Amino acid sequence: MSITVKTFPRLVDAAGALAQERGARFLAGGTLVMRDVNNADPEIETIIRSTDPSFSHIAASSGRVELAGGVTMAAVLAERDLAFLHPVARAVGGPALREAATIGGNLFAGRGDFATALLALDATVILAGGFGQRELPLDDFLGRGDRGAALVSAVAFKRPTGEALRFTKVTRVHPKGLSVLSIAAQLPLASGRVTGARVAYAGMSPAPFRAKAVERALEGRSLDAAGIAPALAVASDGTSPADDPIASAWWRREILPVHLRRLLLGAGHA
Amino acid sequence: MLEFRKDIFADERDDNLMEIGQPTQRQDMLGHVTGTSPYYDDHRFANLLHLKILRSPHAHARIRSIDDSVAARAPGVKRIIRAADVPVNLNTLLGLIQFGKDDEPSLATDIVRYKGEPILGVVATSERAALEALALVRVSYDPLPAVFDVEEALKPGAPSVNPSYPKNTFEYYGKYDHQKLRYGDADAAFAQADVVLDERYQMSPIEHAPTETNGSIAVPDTNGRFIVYTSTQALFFSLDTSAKINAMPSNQLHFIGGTVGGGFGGKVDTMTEPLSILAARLTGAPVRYRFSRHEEMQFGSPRGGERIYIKDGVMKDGRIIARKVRAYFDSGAYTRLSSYAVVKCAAHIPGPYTIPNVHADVFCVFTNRTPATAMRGFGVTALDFALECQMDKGATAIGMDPLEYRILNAYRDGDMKAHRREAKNCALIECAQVAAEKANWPLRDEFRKMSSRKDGGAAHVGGAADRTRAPASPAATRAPASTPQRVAYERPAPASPPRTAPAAPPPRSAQPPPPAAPAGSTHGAPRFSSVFGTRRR
Amino acid sequence: MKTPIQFRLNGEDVATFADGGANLLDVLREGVGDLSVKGGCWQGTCGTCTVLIEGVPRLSCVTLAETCTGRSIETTAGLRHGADLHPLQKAFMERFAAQCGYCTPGMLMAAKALLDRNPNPSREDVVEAIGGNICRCTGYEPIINAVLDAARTDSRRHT
Amino acid sequence: MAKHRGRGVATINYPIGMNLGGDPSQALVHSNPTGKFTVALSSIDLGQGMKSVTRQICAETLGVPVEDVYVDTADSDTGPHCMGSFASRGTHRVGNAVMVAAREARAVMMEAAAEELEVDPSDLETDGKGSIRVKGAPHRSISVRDVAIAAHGGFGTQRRHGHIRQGKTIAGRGIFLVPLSDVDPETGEMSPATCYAHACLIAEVEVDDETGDVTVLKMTSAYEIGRAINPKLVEQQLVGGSWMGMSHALYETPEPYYPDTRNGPRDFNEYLMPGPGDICPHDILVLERPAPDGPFGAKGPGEMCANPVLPAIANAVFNAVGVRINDLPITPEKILRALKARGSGSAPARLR
Repeated sequence: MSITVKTFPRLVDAAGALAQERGARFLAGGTLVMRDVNNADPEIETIIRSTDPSFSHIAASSGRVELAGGVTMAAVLAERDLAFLHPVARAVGGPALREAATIGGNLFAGRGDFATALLALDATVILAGGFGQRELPLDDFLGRGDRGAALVSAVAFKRPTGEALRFTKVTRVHPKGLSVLSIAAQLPLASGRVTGARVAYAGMSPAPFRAKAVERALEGRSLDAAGIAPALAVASDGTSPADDPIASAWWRREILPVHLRRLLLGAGHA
Repeated sequence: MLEFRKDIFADERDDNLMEIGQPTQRQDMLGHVTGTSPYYDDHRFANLLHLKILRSPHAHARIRSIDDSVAARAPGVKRIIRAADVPVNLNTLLGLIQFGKDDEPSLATDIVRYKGEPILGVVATSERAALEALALVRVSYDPLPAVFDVEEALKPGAPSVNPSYPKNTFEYYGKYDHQKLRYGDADAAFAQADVVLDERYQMSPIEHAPTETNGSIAVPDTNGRFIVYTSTQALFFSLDTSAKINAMPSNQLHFIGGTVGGGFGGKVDTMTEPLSILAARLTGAPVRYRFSRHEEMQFGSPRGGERIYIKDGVMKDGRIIARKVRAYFDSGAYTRLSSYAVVKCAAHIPGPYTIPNVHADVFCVFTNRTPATAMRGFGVTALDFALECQMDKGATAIGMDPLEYRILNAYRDGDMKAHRREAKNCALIECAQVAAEKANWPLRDEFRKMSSRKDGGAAHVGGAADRTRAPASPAATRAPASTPQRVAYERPAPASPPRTAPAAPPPRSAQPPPPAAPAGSTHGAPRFSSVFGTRRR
Repeated sequence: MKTPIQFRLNGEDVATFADGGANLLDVLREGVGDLSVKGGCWQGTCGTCTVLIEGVPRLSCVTLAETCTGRSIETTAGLRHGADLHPLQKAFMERFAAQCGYCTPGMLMAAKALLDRNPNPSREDVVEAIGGNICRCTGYEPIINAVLDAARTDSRRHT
Repeated sequence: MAKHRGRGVATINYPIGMNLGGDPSQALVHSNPTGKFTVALSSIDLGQGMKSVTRQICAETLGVPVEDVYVDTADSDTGPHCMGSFASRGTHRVGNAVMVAAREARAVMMEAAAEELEVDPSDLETDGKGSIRVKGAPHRSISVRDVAIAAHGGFGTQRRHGHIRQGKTIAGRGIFLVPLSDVDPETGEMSPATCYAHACLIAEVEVDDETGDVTVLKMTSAYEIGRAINPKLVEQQLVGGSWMGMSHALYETPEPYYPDTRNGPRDFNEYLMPGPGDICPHDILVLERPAPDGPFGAKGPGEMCANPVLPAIANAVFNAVGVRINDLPITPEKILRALKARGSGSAPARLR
């Protein structure tokens, strides 16, 4: 009837318990789990959490950025070295929510705006398990159906150089609204030409994913109307948007290329 | 930015008052900013129990069986409340004013008629315990065909939603399936109209979304009475409804409320009090029944959807000579207050305009959705949306400025309304003039001079002026090509005189055009001279 | 099984027992009896239950209560010092920035979190700070103006 | 990408009080032993300011400072009957009931004062500051406090005259009722309301023709509300109400695919309403044409202030991009569908 809360000093032990216990959910910031707990979700019998200091660690000074799963959006906003991610973190909820919402949690949110940016950064997920850590590319992780039992220990990625990360979130309500869709893009330029573009969407499929057709179409192109035309032509490839309470699949499909164009032409910085 | 135009209608007011008109601080403001205003849930009781409700997952279904045996033994559960426990399990809100038949159970008996309809309650030591027990109740249903569209619901063979009203429409005067409004002869007038506009409008349902959800706490008192702390918007409506459903003398109930976290109409329906009182009676303990946000959003009554068809007959000179309205209120599965809104809507047709031929049919329709209720502007908001979009289309159709088109047709003191009462205390024209001036919306001189007052305000301000719809003096008339010369603004008598003779709109042709306005009259033209750059006094 | 929970509430040490998994909002209201905190959704979507934990705004309804053990929590009940209202409370009154008053405590705490960090906010800063708080009555304008007023009087007081 | 501006207008009126009348409200007013008054109601303050409006009406009618009046609502044991807070009936119906009750209480208060001052009640007037004085002879006055003490046979007062205590109850009862009107089933002939509030609202919007997004840039309005009992409370209603109107026009619905019931919102993320970043400047003008049967001419601005916003915005959208959206809410999707259906052929309507 009442829920059991188990707190572990070491994240690895929390991961172990999470893997074994049925009806267990891992609580980081609480914004997702506590809502279900308040609603007496019968799936939740045990809350597992960890006080491991490493779980809120930010390593951002070097070329390789590593953000622990328990890092909050507020912590990202407080870190000068992560300025390129500030527009993304600010797009998540209101100030109070950002003090709780974590990077790990965002990978499980249906419309992970932050996860979308991480995809565009080609991030790797580091999963904590009972038997130590496992690394895998973020888009593989997000592509998986069964993310439930996983515990995201950290995400890591190469700091973007030159061209900043581009991000746009489409929402009906300002400043804090649920995202209809969001687009993140990393567009490294070599003598004015895109090389190794990374473009990701949220809100266009069950989980955030990389728009690989767009990435390919941008390769070697310049970021002007003519240069991006092929990319816009394939903007919707692989998308499977749904009707939901805030927007229809039709509208999402219609406006995706518009916002992608504005982002690529530099009009869409968040 | 708010500013008063005390100069307008000043002659009708005595502004020599002490407290009235003062920006006095709200009596409740200190409580609000210190978090000490006592809302219903700000009362604490030892051993408070919590009521949670099992709701139908189907829009329309027969309940085959309910098994709550496991739930009844679940930890923390004090009592299961079933339909059979409700002393009077059929009610309609407006029964208190003898309007409509009892048609809604507090807990569904054999059939559920909308998704979210209450079926059974669990009273437990915590909300969590109650929710966990609800998850253990087993109900089997035979789904029934459902109808969700108001016009589909009126077609022959449509599923019947509400057994008290088998034809899916509320009954008016025991003889009609809708409310009528008949004035003049609209159909005859359409034949004479230069332009006829036939349009369809749809108002969406609206959730009141008060930040405090509906709720109440019923507390057994020392003397056999019950004290009920409630979020209701209508204290005695809720008290008398609760007394009826619980078959109790009303003086056994002591309702305390009055400080409410927003309502907007969504707290008129007495949705929690009858069952929290029943639960307190059955357990002998204080019981709270509080809507979750999800319940408030989806299962608390919304403003109902309204579909409205409007047909206008318009003359090239801007006069609207006929308006026909057909409107459908989506009442959901039960009546609640939509039946009343329908009459209010009919009374509001054709809007704040004098139209000699008006014809309306307004229906209260039952569908398999959450019952609708009152909301801010009840019966009028949707109609105003439809009417004012229609006015814009009318103006566009004849190439007239939309605001001048409204002023031209606006009702004035002494005009006859479609529900056969004389218009009094009108001020639509003045609102239009003042707003236009502020927004720099150009109005031609004659429209700036018009007035809502019978004699154009002349009697009130000494200076007569051309503020009626009598012909403007040739000099004053500088109508652009887009607007045909107003030969006469007077209204034609209805094509066929209405039943009650005095109700016929006064033929304007009988009125001689008043003399032109002298400069310096304090009401009318000079006030709007700022449009020409002169500063307003 | 009940869990003991201790924290500082508006400068005073408080302790209570709560059900496992209890949220901070319910513990503040039912456990400790601080009724200045209001609940609007228990979903983390309306901001009505906003409190300050260690000076930062948090949604108490989605905060696991036991994670607050040993921490310092501020609510509207602690805003005024004796008879003196906090500049935000005064400004909300002067601007008539409350109607039903139910969202007001959460608005005040969201605004306090802003002013404590940024005594001279722009209108945009204020809009951002209350962005997670729903008000159904006022249309927000008077609330925004009240927070800006409070900032002015507050900074005047400090300088 | 092109953004188009447009203006739209709406003019509306609104009936005050329950349609057809038949909606009584009652009030009780009494003084405590030292001349402070309590208004007992069962009416509800759900934010609209019922407590404050009736308090000012009571003070004005009694002729005492507003600080000396407290409104106690809503308790079914002490407050007399009220239909409730809806249909814009609060200020008009409850306000009238409070006026009637306050007049009765004032009459007793003036009698008691007259007895103390040994004059005829008709020779007395209140100064609105807590005293009652002889007309034309302000030096001959007595405080409401002393009147109450004398009337109630209060304790330990200094008496200028050796009168026995009066034993009066300074109290009043009030009821206001607009008689119920019948409706003619055939013609709809009826008396729906006794007075009407009025409004005109002009909205200016910007529409993005590639996404359908609408930004409301400005609102200008004029509201005629009879008598403004309290300008600050009127402003609260008009500012908050126009926000709600904008919300109804562009955002809100618990059934986004109505009449299909799919995808109903469950929380404040999914139920869309404009946030503090979506509001716009609003110039409001207030006109006061007193209602013959309103308390001090007051009508009621609470409900109607939202109504003109919906059509004004719809008309502004048409003015901006030339498409009519006849279904609420006017979502960007509906505008985009209409723009695509129309094609690039016809040009947007003229900018006003």
